[in-house]
Amino acid sequence: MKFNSVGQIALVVAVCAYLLSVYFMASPVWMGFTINALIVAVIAQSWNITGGFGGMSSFGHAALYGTGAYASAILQVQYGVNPWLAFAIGIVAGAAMGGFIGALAFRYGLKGSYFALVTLAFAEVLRICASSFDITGGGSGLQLKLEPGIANLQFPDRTVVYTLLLVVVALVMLVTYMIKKSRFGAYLVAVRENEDAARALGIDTYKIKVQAMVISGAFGGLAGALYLQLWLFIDSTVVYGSAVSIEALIGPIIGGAGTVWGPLIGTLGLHLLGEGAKHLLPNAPGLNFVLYAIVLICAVRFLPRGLMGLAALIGTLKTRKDEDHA
Amino acid sequence: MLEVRNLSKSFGGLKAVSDVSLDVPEGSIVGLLGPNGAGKTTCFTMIAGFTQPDTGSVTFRGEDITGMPPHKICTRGMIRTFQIVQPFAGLTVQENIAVGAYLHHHDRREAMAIASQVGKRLGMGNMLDRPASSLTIAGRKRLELARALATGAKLLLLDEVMAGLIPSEITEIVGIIRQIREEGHTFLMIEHVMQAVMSLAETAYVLNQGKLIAQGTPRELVKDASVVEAYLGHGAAARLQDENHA
Amino acid sequence: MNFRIDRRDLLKASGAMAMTLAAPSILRAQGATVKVGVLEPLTGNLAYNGTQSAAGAKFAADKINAAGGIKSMNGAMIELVVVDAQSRPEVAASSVDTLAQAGVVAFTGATASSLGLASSQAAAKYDLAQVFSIGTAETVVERGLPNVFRFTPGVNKCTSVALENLKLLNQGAGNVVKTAAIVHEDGPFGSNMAKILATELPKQGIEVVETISHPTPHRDFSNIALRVKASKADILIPSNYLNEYTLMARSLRQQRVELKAIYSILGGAASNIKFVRENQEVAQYVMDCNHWYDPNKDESKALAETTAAAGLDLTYDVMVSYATIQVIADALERSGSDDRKKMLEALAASTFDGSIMPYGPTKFVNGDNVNSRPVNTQIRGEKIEVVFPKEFASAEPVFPIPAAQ
Amino acid sequence: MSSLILPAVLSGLMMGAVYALIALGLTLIYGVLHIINFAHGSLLMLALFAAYFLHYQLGIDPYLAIPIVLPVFFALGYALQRGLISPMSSGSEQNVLLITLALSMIIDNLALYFWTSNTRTVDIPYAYDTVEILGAYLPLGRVIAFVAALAAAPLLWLFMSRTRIGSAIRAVAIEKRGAELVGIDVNHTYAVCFGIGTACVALAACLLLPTFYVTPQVGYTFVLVAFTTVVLGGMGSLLGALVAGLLLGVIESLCGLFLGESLGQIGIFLAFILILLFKPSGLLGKVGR
Repeated sequence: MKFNSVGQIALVVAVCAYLLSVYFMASPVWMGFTINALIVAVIAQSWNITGGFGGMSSFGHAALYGTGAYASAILQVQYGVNPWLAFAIGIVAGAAMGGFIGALAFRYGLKGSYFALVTLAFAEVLRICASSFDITGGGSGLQLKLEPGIANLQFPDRTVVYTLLLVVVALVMLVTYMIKKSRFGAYLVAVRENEDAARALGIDTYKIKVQAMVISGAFGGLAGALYLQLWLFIDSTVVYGSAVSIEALIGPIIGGAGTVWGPLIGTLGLHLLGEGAKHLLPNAPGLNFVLYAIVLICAVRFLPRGLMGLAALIGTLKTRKDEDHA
Repeated sequence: MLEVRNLSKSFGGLKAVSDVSLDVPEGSIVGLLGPNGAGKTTCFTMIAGFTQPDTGSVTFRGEDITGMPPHKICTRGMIRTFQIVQPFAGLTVQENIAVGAYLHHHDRREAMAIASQVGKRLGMGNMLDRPASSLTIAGRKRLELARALATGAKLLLLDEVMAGLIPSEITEIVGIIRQIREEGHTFLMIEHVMQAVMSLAETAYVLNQGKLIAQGTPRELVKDASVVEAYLGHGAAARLQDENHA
Repeated sequence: MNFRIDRRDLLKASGAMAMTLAAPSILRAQGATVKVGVLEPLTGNLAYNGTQSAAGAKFAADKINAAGGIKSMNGAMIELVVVDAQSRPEVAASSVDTLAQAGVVAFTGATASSLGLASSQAAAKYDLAQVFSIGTAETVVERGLPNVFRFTPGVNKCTSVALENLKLLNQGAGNVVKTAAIVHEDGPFGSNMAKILATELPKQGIEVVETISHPTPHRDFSNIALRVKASKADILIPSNYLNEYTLMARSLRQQRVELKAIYSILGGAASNIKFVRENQEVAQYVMDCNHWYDPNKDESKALAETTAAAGLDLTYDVMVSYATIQVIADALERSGSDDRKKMLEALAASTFDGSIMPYGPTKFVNGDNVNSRPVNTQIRGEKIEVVFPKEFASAEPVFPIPAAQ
Repeated sequence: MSSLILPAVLSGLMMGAVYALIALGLTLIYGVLHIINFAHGSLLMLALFAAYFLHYQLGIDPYLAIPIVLPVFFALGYALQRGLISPMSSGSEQNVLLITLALSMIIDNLALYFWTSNTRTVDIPYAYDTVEILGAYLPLGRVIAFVAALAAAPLLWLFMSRTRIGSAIRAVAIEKRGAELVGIDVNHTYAVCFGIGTACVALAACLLLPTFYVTPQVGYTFVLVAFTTVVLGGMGSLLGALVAGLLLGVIESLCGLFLGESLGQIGIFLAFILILLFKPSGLLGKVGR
């Protein structure tokens, strides 16, 4: 992977060092909250594909996350399907939901805030449906049987869980990197920057956008299915709630949208911030969120291109002496 | 190579383009002239598939492409550029050109190789790694050309490629267009800058208020009274005539 | 301002925090304190119940400490470690890590079943006991986890006791109630309850003429009131949270729905004194089958005073949470140790009957306290009175609602 | 069931009026500043608390509190836009989203911290009064809100089209740079607009309080419906928001009646998705996409 600056390399090294240090800290708290952060990093990367690379900001990524989780849970609980298979189908279901939403929304040329709001509405419709029908467990949600074992995709040892999640996050980032360096990735950025110019250059922008939603959906479904396997319980608010959609977009924007590392860095940073706020204000539930929000506002103000963007300014590797002022 | 027949388009009650027909023979440079708001760009958007014409047909290399979406038209070898050039800001110059090259070369390495080759041909060899957003207007215009060429298109529809450039830059880009034509490309260009068209185009069409009012060689056109009036207003031709005599 | 520096500072601060979290183990060795966790949703949509519960736990710990702490541990003081589950299961689960790291011997929680399910599963890995204050879903005790101790009744027991009591009340009144309408929130409790009622009520000769579920939050109860009115039901059996109950009660009144009784099951409002105060007129004679303390015990009366002195409303959350700390304290007395495994054993063997709840001696079977039971309360004037069962009653039930009203 | 249709339509209209009132401010802010204000629900909550405390501490009736609460919230909105949202967002749409999100987090959690999550209602003498219309009993408070909504939307529209500041706001909405060139203080105008939007939500709060309750989470109860109303009515269209609010109220009420109350809200969101797909400009919107 190629970085533009010393700062970015330092940032990535710091993140990797942190992730490794979790093994040696022997602190269940750090491990626990990093595990949560890693699952969020997957849905964040899902958002990054469409929102970061493709410039289609969604407020409803919970629709993808929840669909992955529910598909997998319904198959396991209601039909006794093998957890591994159900997990895989959860990913496919997320992809299908992404494709469906994308196909509908882009067919009618929805962009910008309209796209954002329509995705939000889709997530809400799904949330209401999930809390209304028997197959989804209605308001009770769905509970997987606690049956630890590789065969059931349930791992009691958290070090194993953590390692597997690291692998999953690495794979998701690898796929993202490959997308970025592919024809598809270039087309996606072209669509983001100037859709008309992209169409003129022979790009079927509708197809590209729907494909991006499918990939994003697969990542989102993966994140949801991971959540299910880890906590064995889902209900409509937990996986289709707007909190998921917000977490999905806030990490990439803070970390650096449209970069491979941004979502992971942003998500980890925000989780550290949340955890730090909780410890700094231990006896004032609610105030920790206030602190979190204030730092968030400052980050938005002073990091226009996210942490990766800030890091890029530090020790730029390639000198741009012949830069024009355009 | 390109035959446009009886193209019409109205927006609301306003006839933007009415009954326009034109031909672009292979290997030629054809100009499409006219004052602001004459309907030139609307013509382009219809020819390139960005908007549907109300009536009329567009035939490219013998195939009817009327109403075909732009990306399919591009695959067949015709491409348009935009008057307001906007490079893909998140990408380098080379990657920008590669977006064009990807059309027929799915592999990144191949596409990048072609991009670099095209870039060098257009004199952008030393800026390939620079972010596209750092280019000057002239650089962006070149980039727009390079991106279009990289798709392998044979017919290029250029929308005001000279607008906003200083004379020395215009001379440069005129040279580049000539060079590209020598390599076997065909051009249909919208121009406002008469001087440029004069030195490039073999034939030109003049649009005014959505209608074709004249066609011919540039030299013939500047003498055409209706053209002059379209550009400079009613009675201008007569006044010019007088001045020339005086 | 530079975010990177902020983040480093935070890391440093958090690292320091982790160290202070580890530090209490030294204190513990001196036998000065024993830590007990309180895992409740203090923020998010369950914040009200969670905050009330946390207050109840605090009152209990204060009381025990004031009385000399845990005697078998040389008078060790109970130190509560309160963590916020943020009304989110995954946060509830990871908060258990915080509790474990802080060195708690057991914890109480977590208001909603979804939170409790997640937290007890996470706690199982630490052999850490969770004494459920509220966790009505039956799945809580159906997973065979050895660290689950549900002190209070679940949905099945609450509903069946409510049905039994209703039967007695109705018989006493000459079976005036023949038809019922059920209005419930569409969450786990309401849905389960409605299912049980639909099969059991007809056995008592009460026909269910209308069943309406609604989401939480719900903004307008006009339609629901109209449907209840159109169904001509004698009795309304609601189960929903305080906010929705408030709106519903008003709509019933506005639409002039006449009922012989309102008999709620784990209703959020009918046992909430604040609701009674603010909605005097519509609250009268509403009955609720809910978690409630034995009002005649001295300790209960003391709790009522303490709660009022703290400026809080005495809700069932305060009571059950208070009681669960009592249960844990009793187990600590018997185990005489802050060892988690010994705690599990002590809780499993608990026969504690000194809590403020109107329960028999505690007996956990598969983690469920078989001797827990809900009681019936009724709103009378500005007070909530216990009317059923007789041995704990502070007032006679009024059923049906007097016509003069 | 059929005898319930008319009352259901009427109570839907009453509820819809509340949606419309809340959406008015949101659509105004969207129409001019082109930002989606995620803190709108929190501001509603804040205004509900303001009206509640005026009643609780000083015994001021929520309706009489309007002349107090409105100016205060106008000032608050003005200050928020001028002092926080505008300088902190550097003009990027994504940033505004995050800022308003963070702002709602701050407001909600401060409210939770200071006022706790207790459910509060106002005890007013007319709480159970109803108005009988076509045989249906409609809560007095809702009828008042309905009438107020019918009056507020056209009044606001008149204000926007007839007054100097209204024209300035519209000018800025249509052509920011042009407005700047003719000497309009864009930042000031934006802040005024945000202030008016916030005052609108305060009005909605005063009219809602007598028939509702207030908790720190109450904003979420309305915020999604308010977004839906804005889009349905056409982003930026005041009269559209009114029509859409009423329509949504009726849709929700009838869906609730026929599909069950749990699925009633689905009607809202399906209407939302359908309108976005087939007429993205909304019922009365002028600008596409």
